[in-house]
Amino acid sequence: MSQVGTAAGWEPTIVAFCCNWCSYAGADLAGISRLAYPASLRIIRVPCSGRVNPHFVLRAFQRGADGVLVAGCHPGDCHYTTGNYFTRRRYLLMQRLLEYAGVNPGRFEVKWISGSEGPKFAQAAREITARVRALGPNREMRDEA
Amino acid sequence: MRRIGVFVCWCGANIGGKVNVPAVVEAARTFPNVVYAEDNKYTCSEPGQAAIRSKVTELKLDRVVVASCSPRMHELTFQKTVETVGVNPFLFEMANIREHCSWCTPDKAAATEKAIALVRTAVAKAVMNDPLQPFPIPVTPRALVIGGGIAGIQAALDVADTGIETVLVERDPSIGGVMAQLDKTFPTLDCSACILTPKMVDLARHPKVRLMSYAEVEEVKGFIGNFQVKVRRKARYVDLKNCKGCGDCAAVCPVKVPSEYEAGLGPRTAIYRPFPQAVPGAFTIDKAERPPCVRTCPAGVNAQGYVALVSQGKFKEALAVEKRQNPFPSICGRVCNHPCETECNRGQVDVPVSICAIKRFIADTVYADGSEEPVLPASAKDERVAVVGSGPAGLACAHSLALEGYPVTVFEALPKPGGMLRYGIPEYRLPKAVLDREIDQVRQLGVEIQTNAALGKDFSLTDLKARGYAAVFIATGAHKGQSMGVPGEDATGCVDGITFLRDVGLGKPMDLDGRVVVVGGGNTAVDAARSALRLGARDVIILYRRTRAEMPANSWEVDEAVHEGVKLHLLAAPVAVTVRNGRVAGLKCIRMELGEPDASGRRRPVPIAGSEFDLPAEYVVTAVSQSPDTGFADGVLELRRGGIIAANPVTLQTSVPGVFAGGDAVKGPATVVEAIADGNRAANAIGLYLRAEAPEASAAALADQPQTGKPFTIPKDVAKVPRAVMPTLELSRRRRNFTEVELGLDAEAAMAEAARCLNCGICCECRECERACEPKCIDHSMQDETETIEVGSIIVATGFKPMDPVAYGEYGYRRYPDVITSLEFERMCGASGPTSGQILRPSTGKPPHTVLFIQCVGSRDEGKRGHQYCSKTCCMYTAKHAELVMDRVPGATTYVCYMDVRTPGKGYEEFYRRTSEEYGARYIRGRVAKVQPNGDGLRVRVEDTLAGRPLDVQVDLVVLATAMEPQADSMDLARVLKVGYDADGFFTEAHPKLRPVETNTGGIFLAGTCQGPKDIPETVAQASAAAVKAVALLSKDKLLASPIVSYVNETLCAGDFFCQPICPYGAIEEKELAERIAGRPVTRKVASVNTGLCQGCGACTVACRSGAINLKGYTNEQLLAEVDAVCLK
Amino acid sequence: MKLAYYPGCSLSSTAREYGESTEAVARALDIELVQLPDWNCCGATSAHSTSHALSLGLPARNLAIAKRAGLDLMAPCAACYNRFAATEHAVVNDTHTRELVGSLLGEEYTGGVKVLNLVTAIAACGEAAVTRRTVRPLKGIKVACYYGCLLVRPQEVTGHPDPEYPEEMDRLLAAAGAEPVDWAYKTECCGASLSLSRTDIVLKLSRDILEAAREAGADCIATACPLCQTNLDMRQPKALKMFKLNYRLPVFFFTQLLGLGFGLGPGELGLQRHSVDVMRFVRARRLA
Amino acid sequence: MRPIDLGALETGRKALLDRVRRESGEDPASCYQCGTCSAGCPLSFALDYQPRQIMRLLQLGLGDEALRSRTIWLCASCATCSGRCPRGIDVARVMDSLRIFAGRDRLPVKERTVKLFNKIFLTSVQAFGRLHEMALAGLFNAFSLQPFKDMEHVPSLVRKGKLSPLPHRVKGIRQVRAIFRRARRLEEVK
Repeated sequence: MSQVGTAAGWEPTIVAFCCNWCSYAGADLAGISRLAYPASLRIIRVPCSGRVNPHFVLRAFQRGADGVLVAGCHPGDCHYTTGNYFTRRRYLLMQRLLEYAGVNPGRFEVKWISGSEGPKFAQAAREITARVRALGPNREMRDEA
Repeated sequence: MRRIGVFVCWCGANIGGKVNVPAVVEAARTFPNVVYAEDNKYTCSEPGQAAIRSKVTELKLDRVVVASCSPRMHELTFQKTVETVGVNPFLFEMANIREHCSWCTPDKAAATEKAIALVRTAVAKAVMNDPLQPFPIPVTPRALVIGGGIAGIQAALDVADTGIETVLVERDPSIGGVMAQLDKTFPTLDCSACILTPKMVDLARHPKVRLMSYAEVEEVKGFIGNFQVKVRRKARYVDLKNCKGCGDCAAVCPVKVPSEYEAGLGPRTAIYRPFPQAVPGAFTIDKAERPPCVRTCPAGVNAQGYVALVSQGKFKEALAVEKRQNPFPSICGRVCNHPCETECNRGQVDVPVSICAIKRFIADTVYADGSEEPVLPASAKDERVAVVGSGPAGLACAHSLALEGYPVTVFEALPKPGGMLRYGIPEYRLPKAVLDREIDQVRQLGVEIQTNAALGKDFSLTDLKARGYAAVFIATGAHKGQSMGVPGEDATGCVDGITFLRDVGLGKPMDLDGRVVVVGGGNTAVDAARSALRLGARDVIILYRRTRAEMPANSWEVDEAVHEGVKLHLLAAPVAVTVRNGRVAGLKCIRMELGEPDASGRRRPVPIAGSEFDLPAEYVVTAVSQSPDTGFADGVLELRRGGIIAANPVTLQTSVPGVFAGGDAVKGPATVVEAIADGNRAANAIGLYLRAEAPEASAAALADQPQTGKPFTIPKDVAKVPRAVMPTLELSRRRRNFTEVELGLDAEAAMAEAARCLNCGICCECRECERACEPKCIDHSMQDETETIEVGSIIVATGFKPMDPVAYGEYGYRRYPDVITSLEFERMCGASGPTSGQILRPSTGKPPHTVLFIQCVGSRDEGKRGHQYCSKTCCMYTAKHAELVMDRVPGATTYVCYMDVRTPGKGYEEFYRRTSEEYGARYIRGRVAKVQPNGDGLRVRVEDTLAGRPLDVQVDLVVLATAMEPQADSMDLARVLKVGYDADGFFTEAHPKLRPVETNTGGIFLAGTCQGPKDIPETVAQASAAAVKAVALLSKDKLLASPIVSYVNETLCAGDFFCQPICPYGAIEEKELAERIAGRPVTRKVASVNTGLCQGCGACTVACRSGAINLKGYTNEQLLAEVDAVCLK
Repeated sequence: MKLAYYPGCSLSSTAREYGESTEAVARALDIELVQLPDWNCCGATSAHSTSHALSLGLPARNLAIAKRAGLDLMAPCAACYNRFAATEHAVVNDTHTRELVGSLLGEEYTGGVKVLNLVTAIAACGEAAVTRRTVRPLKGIKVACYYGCLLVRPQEVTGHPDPEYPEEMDRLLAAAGAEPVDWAYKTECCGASLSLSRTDIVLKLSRDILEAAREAGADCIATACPLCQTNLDMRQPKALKMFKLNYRLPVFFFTQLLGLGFGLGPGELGLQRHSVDVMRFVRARRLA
Repeated sequence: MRPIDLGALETGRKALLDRVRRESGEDPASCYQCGTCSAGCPLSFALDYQPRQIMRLLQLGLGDEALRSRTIWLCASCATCSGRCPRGIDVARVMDSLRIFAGRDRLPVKERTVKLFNKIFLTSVQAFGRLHEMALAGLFNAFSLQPFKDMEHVPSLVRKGKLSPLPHRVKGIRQVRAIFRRARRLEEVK
């Protein structure tokens, strides 16, 4: 398979885990509002950001993802009351774990994006892509295929 | 090997315009397990769905992937499609190549590439999908409606009419909400009460409705079909069932507070019914936390109670309230240091209420006219009690015990009873006749007082026991004057203050000719100085080592002393008494300055070296301190430092069982009211002791009651009123006699002063209502109760509150009486309202000639003071108000300052046209910048933006159309219910167009203004809609719950339960597993998921270290497969 | 309390009495004023009418000096106070401004100086302290407290709880025994810096304010701004004459009234420096 | 009145709106013309355009009229409008920006005395670091061709010790002047 966005050279692959209630809807709204963001960001739907196991993030990096975004409801607005608080707590641990594993923590981010925040979603997508693009391809953890 | 079919949708040009659909189909065919792929113009259309159905059948597909729009749009559609041809809906998967791809990716190649990746991911997940079955859950066929305004009433009636039980919880004492406060309703001008009250009555009488008024929802557990709701039923203090609503109680209630129903324009009583047509019609007592006066009084005397009664002219009732805790109101009304006044909230408005003077007024007045109602003691008891000391502590104790029926004997060392009241406080402050009168009242209860009987001299504690006293209370006071500790103190003419005052009290002849120096700064010093003046002293000086601010004496006493001519010599201390011929000739003193603060927080006086000076004097009175004379303890009673008796601070029991002690003998020199408090406490403790209650029970019974009830906030618009001035004896008439100085308030002054009370406790607990209530349904000891009710569905109808426009300082609300809110105006129009339906200017009580309405106050304001939204009803009700003005005030002119007039409703535009054209209301397009007083009225500054000219409009009344706001605690309720709310605090509906009455939480529906501003027709429509939704749910026997729940692989589960605390629903339970390991039976604990409670968030799966718990539909395996596929390049 | 004291250009010339009374009252209340070393003009309206950068740079230099001194910055002049508060607010809340200020000063200034005006500084001592210090209560003095614009607006900058009806000066003077009147012109504009350039406008606005105070029953006005005081005091005779009015209303700095209550002498408070005589007023009330 | 060709104004409209937004951080386009600013403006009696109308001119693309108005120079920066604006626009700040643009673009100024006052004021500050009030008044009178303006106040001001003949120069004058210099340079770029 060829790389995405070949014309402009290398484009990073970003995996975004979006909770079904807020951030996935926010991404829908970004689309409905026709807000452009880099195509290299792809979304995996999860019921809640609290469902995202650190294992999934590591697996994404192993499989060659250049960046990972976890997006959930705003603190206090979680559809499941408290799920995103766990996400928030895990976020810091995750950053440290990645650093320990030699992955630049700038490749990983947690964002709170509600269902009405289409522009915020697009902005988040653009920001993480730009940051990861600056960091270059993930060579730290990817399995050699 | 799976058999997957992939269907890629063009969605017309929506997808096809950006994504090369054939290329996606082509790619999909190469994915593992895909046996078929095709494209469709519109997959969601009937031909598209037919294609899926036929291919599933034809090719025996076992899984289907559709690549089209968001699953939030059509997942359900396609799940149903595949189900019709025998494929489990959970084997269906969707790739979102529209919202997440074609619509957000400008570049065609990139969009196609992304679409392929998304389809690959969906296929990868589909491979791992398992068939899942929704499982049935039972439904509790009962509905809960929260809020009893028109929305709640309508919804409850609609549900109940279908035969389903309905519980309505309303937090106010009556249902009706804001609609009950309205006069007329637009656009038909129906009388609001006429259309609402029949519905209220219907609701109360409905056999399927249970009305819980004055109750609040505290906690909600469970899930759709099965909620457990904890409701707090607030104490009403009135028995709902037996109250006939006669109103006899309110007629006697002395407390007036602003009525919520009348929007603060009129008063209500503390026991009240919000309005005559209230449902339920029973009364309610409104209690706040204990007011500061009561809280501060050492004896807990109910000051608010007697003050409130005085304000109503009920003096003998006031005296009865007073005497519940204090047998000596006439005495305390003269000599109390009244800490209650220091704490009085009125002090934050202007000056504290003169509580003490009111107290004195009550006692003096009622005693004088002899109208006091006698209090009868309880039936006589056998155990005799001895009280040693007849000061305020001893007598208060004797009084309380006598009321309980105990025979009491009081022993007094001095010739007459009263202790320090008689021998420490001079006649001009406390006439002996006043003292004797209240001591006689104690005697009349059967208390025997033996004078000239001193403990330790005339009898001993053992004697008392021998004489058959079952308990003893020692309250011998602190009668020993302390010396200054300087040379020469024993000279003639030098005496300690206690002795001096006692001699004055005993009436020993004294003629003081010359200068008297009193050393000390306490009340004894001041009393001695003022007495000396009356005994003929030429010159009286108080010598005190600190400054006036530090003098412990009551400041008003010091003021009077100075007024009478006593001189203060501050920052000086005696070094020696100058003695000439064995007689005092003066004091040698030294000047002091204030140094660092000492333990008491007062700055310590430090002598200034070399500053000695002589102060000639004929007499010296030393009033530096006093201590108890407890020689009688004699090793039997345990003493503390300074000779005070050791007693338990709660029970007052000494080291000898059955012997109690209190007052100054235990505390050291303190106040009269503290002594009375100790006497009361001792009486209680002795009663408990004699009834042989367990010590812990006694301690609990005697402990201070915790503060309960809602906090009181001082109203912002209390007018300042000067405090009553106590009339005093002319200065010229105070010489050479001990006539009482303070003359007492008259009835008019006392009642006016009492009316200054803010009623901080709201109900003053005077219990007049109790006496007035014939069916005896008032119970002041009622407590809140909680109850858990089970319901299947909840309708939230908590309504709105009008915004307080005080943030708009330029409009002067609260500062100018003629600026009112539209709800206040509405009450003014009500025929039963505070003005009986007349439109009047609050400042003058006369009708206004010109009225100006300001629209959008707090609405459409993105500054920090208001709300961005339009409140939707104000344009119409303002038009209505303008018409009402012109109907009721002939010739009146009305102005309406607006930004836009919005009339989207049936008959609304017609109504507005009529207001402006037929009635002639003058509409000015402009938002008002400022309202200011001008002459007799108000001047309003506004730009007519159509003419581009600033205008000044002189008007008599300004009405602010204030915004609708969510209830102040709406967000708290949202959290309890787990429903969403917007930035303003309105609850959010599941979909703004298609699911307007549902929330995102199953089984919970919305009705009325809690969801957003709306008028009555819209509110009622939404209420009926919510009712239908609730009925649709409750009429089912069972519900099908989502199969997306967690499950446990019991073999892997280590039983460490990390998953348990993380679950927000408490859905993870412990389960005992019996196994045989190596032939032996073993049990171990594993986690087990209660699928009724599990909502499928999956948080538990991350907490599990062994990977034993997994989420159906989103298993670790499914998600990892997606990750792998999405990363594939 | 120890504060960096920014007198500003007016307090040493046209508003000398404000400077004098400020220092006297501060001494009486145990507020230690340390004059900000080598302060420069805040730029006032002229700067923000001409150049946004200049309107930030001039105040920022003073803020940086105060930060080095480690003190809160107190400016009695309402206009100076407002410029400092606005600059501090912008520096703290906007990274772009922070960079701009850095390049203007040639040194970094990242904010962190608390900016006070004299009313809030004295209010921080507590009304009780004022009452305690009062030896000659201002009994029977009906004062209209005039705050003007710049002590209270804009709210984001000043943090004032009620810019439409401020009351802290009223409370301080009431604590000293005066009777502040309720009136609607507390924060109406006097025309400020148009004083020289469009005197006609200032005369009309001053007249409106004086009339409102008089109608509210005030027998004097208290201000906390040199510009307001000049417009109401120096321009008063002409303003009233132009509108055919012939009374005189003493216009005090609020510190002068506090000082009188504290028993300070007219000289210490600069009472002789007014255009509209105040000495007769003060003597008639036995305050000097 | 001749009708306005809105289309023809579009480019200029956007440019000025953007310039205001950049300079002030405020957006006049969000004004909904309620008139609160104008009604509350203490100077409204002296203005040729009400503040609300200035906003409207900017919205329509007639910003040039706004830049040439008296209003922008007569605004006393009292911020009464800003505090009350229901759209949260700091109107006074917009006026500041318009004044700055008018000055920078050297447009004809109807209220010349106001501009002159500002200029002399800042000249004094640039020279000494502080304002010298006597010089300000003197120079203002000289340049505004009204030499005797306010002269009646001078003797009493001198008597009362309120006017000092000599200016005070701050020690850090170089830094003050650098601020002027850098501000000018930074803003020329815009």
